[in-house]
Amino acid sequence: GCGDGRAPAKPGSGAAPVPPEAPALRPVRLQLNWMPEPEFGGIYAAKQDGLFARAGLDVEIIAGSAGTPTAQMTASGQVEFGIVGGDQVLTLREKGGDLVGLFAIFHTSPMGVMVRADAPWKSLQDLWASDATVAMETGLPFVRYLNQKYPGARVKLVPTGTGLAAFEQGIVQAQQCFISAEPVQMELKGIPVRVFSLADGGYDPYTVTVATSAAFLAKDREACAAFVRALREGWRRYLAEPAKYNPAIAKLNPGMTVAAMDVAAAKQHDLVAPPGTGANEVGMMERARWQTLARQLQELGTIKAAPAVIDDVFWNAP
Amino acid sequence: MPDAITVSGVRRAFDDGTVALDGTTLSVERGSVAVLVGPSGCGKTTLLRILAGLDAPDAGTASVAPVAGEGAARVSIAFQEPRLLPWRSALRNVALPLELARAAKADRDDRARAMLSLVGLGGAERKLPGQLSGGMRMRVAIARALVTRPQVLLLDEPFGALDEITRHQLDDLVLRLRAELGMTVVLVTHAITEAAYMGDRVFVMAPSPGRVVRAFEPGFGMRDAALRASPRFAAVVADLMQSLAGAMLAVPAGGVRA
Amino acid sequence: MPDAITVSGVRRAFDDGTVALDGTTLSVERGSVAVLVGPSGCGKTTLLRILAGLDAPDAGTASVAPVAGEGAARVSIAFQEPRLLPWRSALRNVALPLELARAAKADRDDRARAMLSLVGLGGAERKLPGQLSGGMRMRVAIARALVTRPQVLLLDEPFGALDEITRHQLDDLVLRLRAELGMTVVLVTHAITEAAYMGDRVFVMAPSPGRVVRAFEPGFGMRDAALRASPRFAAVVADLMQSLAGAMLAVPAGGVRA
Amino acid sequence: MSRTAASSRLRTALAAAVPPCAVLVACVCAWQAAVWVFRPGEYLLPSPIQVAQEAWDSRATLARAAWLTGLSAAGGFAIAACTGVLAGSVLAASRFLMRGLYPIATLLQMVPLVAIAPLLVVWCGYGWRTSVASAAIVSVFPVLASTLDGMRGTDRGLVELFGTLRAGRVQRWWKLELPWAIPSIVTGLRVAAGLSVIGAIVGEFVGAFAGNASPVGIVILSALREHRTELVFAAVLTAAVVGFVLFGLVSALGWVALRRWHASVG
Amino acid sequence: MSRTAASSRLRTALAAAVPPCAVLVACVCAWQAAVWVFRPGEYLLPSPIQVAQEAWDSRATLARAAWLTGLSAAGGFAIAACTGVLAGSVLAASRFLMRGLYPIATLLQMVPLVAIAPLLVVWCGYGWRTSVASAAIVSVFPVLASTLDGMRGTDRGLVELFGTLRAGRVQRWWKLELPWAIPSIVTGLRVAAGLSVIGAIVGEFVGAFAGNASPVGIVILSALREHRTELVFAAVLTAAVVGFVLFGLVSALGWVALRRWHASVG
Ligand SMILES: Nc1ncnc2c1ncn2[C@@H]1O[C@H](COP(=O)(O)OP(=O)(O)OP(=O)(O)O)[C@@H](O)[C@H]1O
Ligand SMILES: Nc1ncnc2c1ncn2[C@@H]1O[C@H](COP(=O)(O)OP(=O)(O)OP(=O)(O)O)[C@@H](O)[C@H]1O
Ligand SMILES: [Mg+2]
Ligand SMILES: [Mg+2]
Repeated sequence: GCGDGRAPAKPGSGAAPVPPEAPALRPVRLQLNWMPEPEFGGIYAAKQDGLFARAGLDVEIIAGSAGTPTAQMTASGQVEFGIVGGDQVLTLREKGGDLVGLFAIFHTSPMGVMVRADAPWKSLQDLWASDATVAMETGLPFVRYLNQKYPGARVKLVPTGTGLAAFEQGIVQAQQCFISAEPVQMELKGIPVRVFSLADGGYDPYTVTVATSAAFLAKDREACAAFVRALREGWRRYLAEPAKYNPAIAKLNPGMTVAAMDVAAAKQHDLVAPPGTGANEVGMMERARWQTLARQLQELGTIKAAPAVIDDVFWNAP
Repeated sequence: MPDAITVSGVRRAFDDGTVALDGTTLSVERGSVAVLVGPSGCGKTTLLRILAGLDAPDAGTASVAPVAGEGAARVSIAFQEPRLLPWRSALRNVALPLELARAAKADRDDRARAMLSLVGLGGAERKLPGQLSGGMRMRVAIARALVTRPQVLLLDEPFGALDEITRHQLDDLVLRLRAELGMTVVLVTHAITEAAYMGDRVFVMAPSPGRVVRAFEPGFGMRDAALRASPRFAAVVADLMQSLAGAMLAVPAGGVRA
Repeated sequence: MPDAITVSGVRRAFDDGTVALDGTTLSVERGSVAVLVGPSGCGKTTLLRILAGLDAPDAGTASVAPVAGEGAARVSIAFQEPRLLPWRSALRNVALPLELARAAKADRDDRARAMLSLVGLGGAERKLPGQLSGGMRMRVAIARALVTRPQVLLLDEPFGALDEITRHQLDDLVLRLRAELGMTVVLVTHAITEAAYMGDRVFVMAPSPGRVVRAFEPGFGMRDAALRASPRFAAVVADLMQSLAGAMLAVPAGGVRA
Repeated sequence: MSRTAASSRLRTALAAAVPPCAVLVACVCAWQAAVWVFRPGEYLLPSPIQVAQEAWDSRATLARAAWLTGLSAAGGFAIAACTGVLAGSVLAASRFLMRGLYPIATLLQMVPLVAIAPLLVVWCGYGWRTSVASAAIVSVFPVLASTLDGMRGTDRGLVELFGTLRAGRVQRWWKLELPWAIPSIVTGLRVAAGLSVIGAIVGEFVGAFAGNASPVGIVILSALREHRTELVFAAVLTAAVVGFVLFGLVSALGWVALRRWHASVG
Repeated sequence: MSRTAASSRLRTALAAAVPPCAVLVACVCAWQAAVWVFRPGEYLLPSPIQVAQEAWDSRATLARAAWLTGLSAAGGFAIAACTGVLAGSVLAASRFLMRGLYPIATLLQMVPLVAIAPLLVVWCGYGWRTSVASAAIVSVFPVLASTLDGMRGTDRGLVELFGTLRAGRVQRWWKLELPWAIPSIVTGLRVAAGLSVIGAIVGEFVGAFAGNASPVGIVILSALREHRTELVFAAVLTAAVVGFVLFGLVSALGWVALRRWHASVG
C-alpha cells in the first residue's frame, strides 16, 4: 500500500518515480485524526503520485482513531504534522502547546446538525427551543456556541457514541454530522434528512486543519512550505479525479467501501473548494476567519484571551 | 443377632498402583463393637471410608444393613483428622449434624452442649477450632459423631491424640452409648490395650495388600477398671501384640509393593 | 552436664482469657530426653511452641542454650499435625530442610531417602501427602525433623497415630540418634509406657492453668525389649499413671476457668 | 475498659490510614517534581497544584458528577455482586454448567462497550440505566470467577463430611461452600468495586445526558475536547474518590465477614 | 497401553468441548430466533447468518485484525502477569507496603483510558505500543489482587514450619507462598486474559496506526461509523475468539501448574 514505510516511492505507485541519484528523502510524519477517508483524499493523492517525494519528503501517514490526541502529539513533537480542529489550535496554545495552522482542508466547515426530513423544526433556533434529544460531542465549542446563541435551551444533549443507530431508531431526534458523511448514509438507507449547516449559522472555523508546532516551523520553514505545496497539488488532483485515488484509500479503511467514498468525495467537493477557488487557493487560510474564531471562542469562554498576534496562529506557505 | 456390616472379598487399588485392600472379608454383628488393628498404611482408613460410602471397592462387596430410624442418623463417622469448620465455635460444630437434619435450634444446642461436656469440653463451647488444642479438636469431632445418636458408628483412631485417662473415659462413653442405643461400632485403634478392652471382636490386618489375617474374640462381658488390671486382660493384650507383630512380618499376598 | 533448656516461671495467656501456662518451671540437661505428659489441653503444645520460638511467654523466661554447629540445624520440631507441603512428594518434603539450608541436591536426596527408610517408608518416596495414610504422613514429618541431625529435637505427640510396633521402632530410632548426636530431646506423649521408656526425666503437667506438678526420673540406663517386660518398668508405669490421674483432679491454681 | 478499647480501636484505624496517606503524599510530590523538572506542558500533564485549583473552582460540578456516577457505579456493582455470586455458585455446582457457561461468561467481558452501545441505549434508554447496566456488565466477571474459584477450592475433607451428614445441596452451599469462599469472593468484589466505576463512566461516554448535572463521564469528555487537562485530571481524581469509597465499603464489609474466619485460621 | 491412554485423553478433551459447544449453539439459535421474532432492525441487531456472511466476506481483514490485536493483548497480558505477580508478592510481604500501595494500585483500574490517552500516546508513541500499554494497565489489577489474596491465605502452620527451618524471605516466597497461591493466581490470570483483549481494543480507540494495519478496535470504529452493524458484530466476535485463545492458553498453563496440586489436595 501507499501508506507504509519510509522507502522511496515504489515503482508503479505514482506518476513520477524518484531518480536513484536524488538526495535522501527527509522523513516526516503526518498524524490523521481519523481513519483514511475522503476528507484526507488530497493527502493520499499526494503520496500516491509521489508529490511528497518530489518535494524531498518521505511522509509517513499515520491513521488515527476516535480518541487519538493528534493536537498534543503534534504540539509535543511526536509527529511533525497533525490534523487538528481550528479551535484546537487556539485552545491548545493557551495551555502551552503552540500549534500553527498550515493548511485548511475544508474552506467551509462541514459541521452540521441533521434531523429527519419530516421533523417539525425549521431552524436550529426551533430545534434548540424544543425538548428534543440531540446527539452532540459536548465540549466542542460549537455546542457552547449554540447554547449561547439560543439561550433558555431545553434540548437534551447526549453523546454520539451509538453512531447512527439511536437516530435511526428515533431515540435521538437530531444528530451532529459532517455534511458530507452521515446524511449520505441516511439517504442511502432511504431515510430522508435535512441538515442545518453550522457555517450558515455563523460558526465557521477551519474544522479540519493540517498543523505543525511553532518550533518545527521555526526550525524548518522550507520543509513546511514544501509539504504544503505538495499537499495543495495533491488536493487539486484529488478534487479533479477522486475515483482514481479512492480504491487505494478504501484498502486502508476496513469499514468503508469505495462506493461510499465516491459519494462522500462528491459531497465534500464544494466545501473544500467552493466554486471559484483558484488552483493555488486550496487550503489557504484567511486572517479574518482566524480572528473571528478567536473572538467567538473568547466570547464563549473557551479561551481567556485572543492571541496577541493572530499571524502566529497560522501560516500560509507561499 | 444378624450382621449389621458385611464385607466380602473387597479389593481397592488406587490410581498409582497401590493396592490398599485385597480380599478383605469380615462381618460385624448388630450392636457389637468391632476393632480394627494393623500396621500404619494397611488399609484401615480405606476400609472405613468404603463402609461410610465415601469410596467404592473395585471388587467384592461391602454393605451396611439398613436399620430403622431417621436416615441422617443412621451412620456416623469420626475421621482420622478433626475436620471442623474453622469459622464455627466448638458448640456449633457439634450441633452441625442436627442443624443439617433441621432439628429445632434450642434442642440442638442443648444436645450439643450435653455431648460436649460428656467428652470433657464443658467450658470450651464458644472456642473456635483454632483456639483449641489438638486433643480438644479431636474430642469436638467425636462429640459431633455421637450427637446424632447414630445406629452405626465408625471411629478412625479418634483417641490417638488423647491422654490415657481421657481416653479411658471416652472408651467407656462409647460402650455406654452402645448399650443405650444398640449401636454397632467399628473402631480403628493403634492402642492394643484399647483394642482388647473395647472389642467384642478384634480384626488384625496386614499390609501389602491390606487384608484381615486374624479375627479374635477377647470375650470380656463387663468392662471396668478392674478388668484392665486383671491377668486375663494382660494375656489378651500379649496375644494381640503377638498377632500384630506377625502381621507386620506377613508375606505380602500378591501385593504389588512393600 | 549443663542444662540445654531452662524454663522458669513461664506464663502464657491467650486473648480470649485462657491461661494456657502459668508458673511453669523445668530444665533439661544437654543430651537427655525430657518427656511431657499431661491431660489434653494442659499447655504442652504451647510450651513446645515457646521453646521453638513460635510463641513468646507473657511472663517468665524460656531459653534453649546455644550450641555449636550450623544455625539451621540447631533446633528441630515435629508438630502435632504433619504440616507437609501438599504438592511435594514424601521424599521432597523430607528434603525440604536441607534444600532450605542449600545442601547439594544429590546429598540431600540421599539423606532424605535414608531417613525415610529409617521411619519405615522405604517404598513411598514418590507419593504425595494426599496419597499417604495418616500414620505415614506423621512419619514423613518425623523424618523431616530428623534429617537435619538437629542438636535439640522437639516432638509433639508424633507417634500417636502409629501402631505400637512401629512406635517402638521409632522410639528406639530417636534414642539411637540421641546417642549418636548428643541430641537433647523434648517429647510430648500420651502413652504412659512410652513416657516411662523414653524419659530420662518425665514432667507431669496439670491443666488450668498449665504447670508442672511432678518431675520424675525413671532411672533406666539401657532401654530394650526386655526392659518393657520387666516388673521395674510396670511399677514405673503404674506410678506415672497415678500421677497423671492426680494431675487431672488437681485443684486449679489460680486458673480463670476449667 | 470499653473506653480504652474504643480509643485503641481509633488508634488502630489511624495507624492503618498512615501508610496510604504517606504513599499518596509521596506520589503527589513526585508528580509535582516531575512537572518542574520535565516541563511537559500544561496541555499534557498539569501540576498537582493546578489540578487542585481547578478541582476547587469546579467543586460544585465535580461533587454533582461524583454523586451521579457513584450512584450508577454502586447500582451496577450491587447487580454484579448478586449476579456474580449466584452465577458463580450455580456454575460451581455443576461440571457441565461450568464447562458450558464459563466460557460464555468470559465473552461478556470481552465485548467492547462501544460495540454494544446502540443495543444498550435502545434497551435502557439514555440516562442512569445505561451506566448502571454498563457498570454491571464490566464488573460481573471478576465476582463470578472468584466465587467459582473459591467454591471449587472447598476443602475436600469437609465436603466429604457434609456428604456423610447427608446435607442437601443448598445446605452444603450455604453452610460450607459460601463461607469457605468468602475470602476469595471479597477479593473479587474488591476488583469489581473499582471496575464498576470505570464501567459507569464508559457507560456515560455513550449514554448519559449532558447538561447542568453531568456525571463524571460527560465532564471528562467535555473537558478533554476543550483541552482543559486540569479538569480532566480533577474529574479522574473524582472518579477515583468514588471508587475508593466503594472499595472501602466493600473492604469494610469483607473485614467484618472475614473477622471470625481469620480469628480461626490465623 | 500408552495408545489407550492417548486415545482416552483425546476422548476426555472432546467430552470437555461438548458443553461449551452445546451452549454456544443454543445461544446462536436463541439469537436467530430473537431476530426473527422481534425484527429489531439490521442496524441494531443483525442475525447470526448475516454476521457469519459478513465475517466470511471480510475474513482477510478480520484475520489480520485478530492477529494485530492478539499480539497487543498477549503483550499487555504478559506484562500484566509478570508485574501483577511480582507486585502482589511484594505487597503480600509487607503490611506497610500493602496498606500504602494497594489503594494506589486500585486507582490504576479506575482511570478511564481516554482521559490519559494523550499522556499514553505521547509516552508510548504511535502503533502497537499504546495498545500493549493499555492492555497491561487494564489487566494488571486482577492479577495483583489475586496474587496478594492467594499469598496472604498461605496456611499459617506451613509459614511457621518455614520459620522454624529458618527459610529466607525469598525461599519462603518461592517454595511456599507462590505454589500455595497458584490456584488463586490462575483465576486472576484468567480474568486478566479476557480484560487484556478489551484493554488492547480500547487502546486502539485512542491510538494511531501507520500503514495498513487495522486492528480489531479500528475495524469496530470504522464499521460503526459506516453503520455496518454486521461487521461490528463480526469484529466483536473476532475479539472474543482472540480472547478465548488467550484464555485457553492461560487455562491450559494453569491446568498444568495445578495438576500436581489437585492430585494432592483432591
Ligand atoms: N488417594 C490415594 N492414592 C494413592 N494411594 C493411597 C490413597 N489413599 C491411601 N493410599 C494408600 O493406601 C494404603 C492404605 O491407606 P490407609 O489410609 O487406608 O491406611 P491406614 O491403615 O488407615 O493407615 P494409618 O494407620 O497410618 O492411618 C497406604 O499405602 C496409602 O499410601
Ligand atoms: N490460639 C489460642 N487461643 C486461645 N486459646 C488457645 C489458643 N491455643 C491454645 N489455647 C488454649 O490453651 C490451652 C492449652 O493448649 P495446648 O495446645 O497447649 O494444649 P496441649 O497440652 O497441647 O493439649 P493436647 O494434648 O490436646 O494437644 C487449651 O485450653 C487451649 O484451648
Ligand atoms: Mg488411617
Ligand atoms: Mg497439643
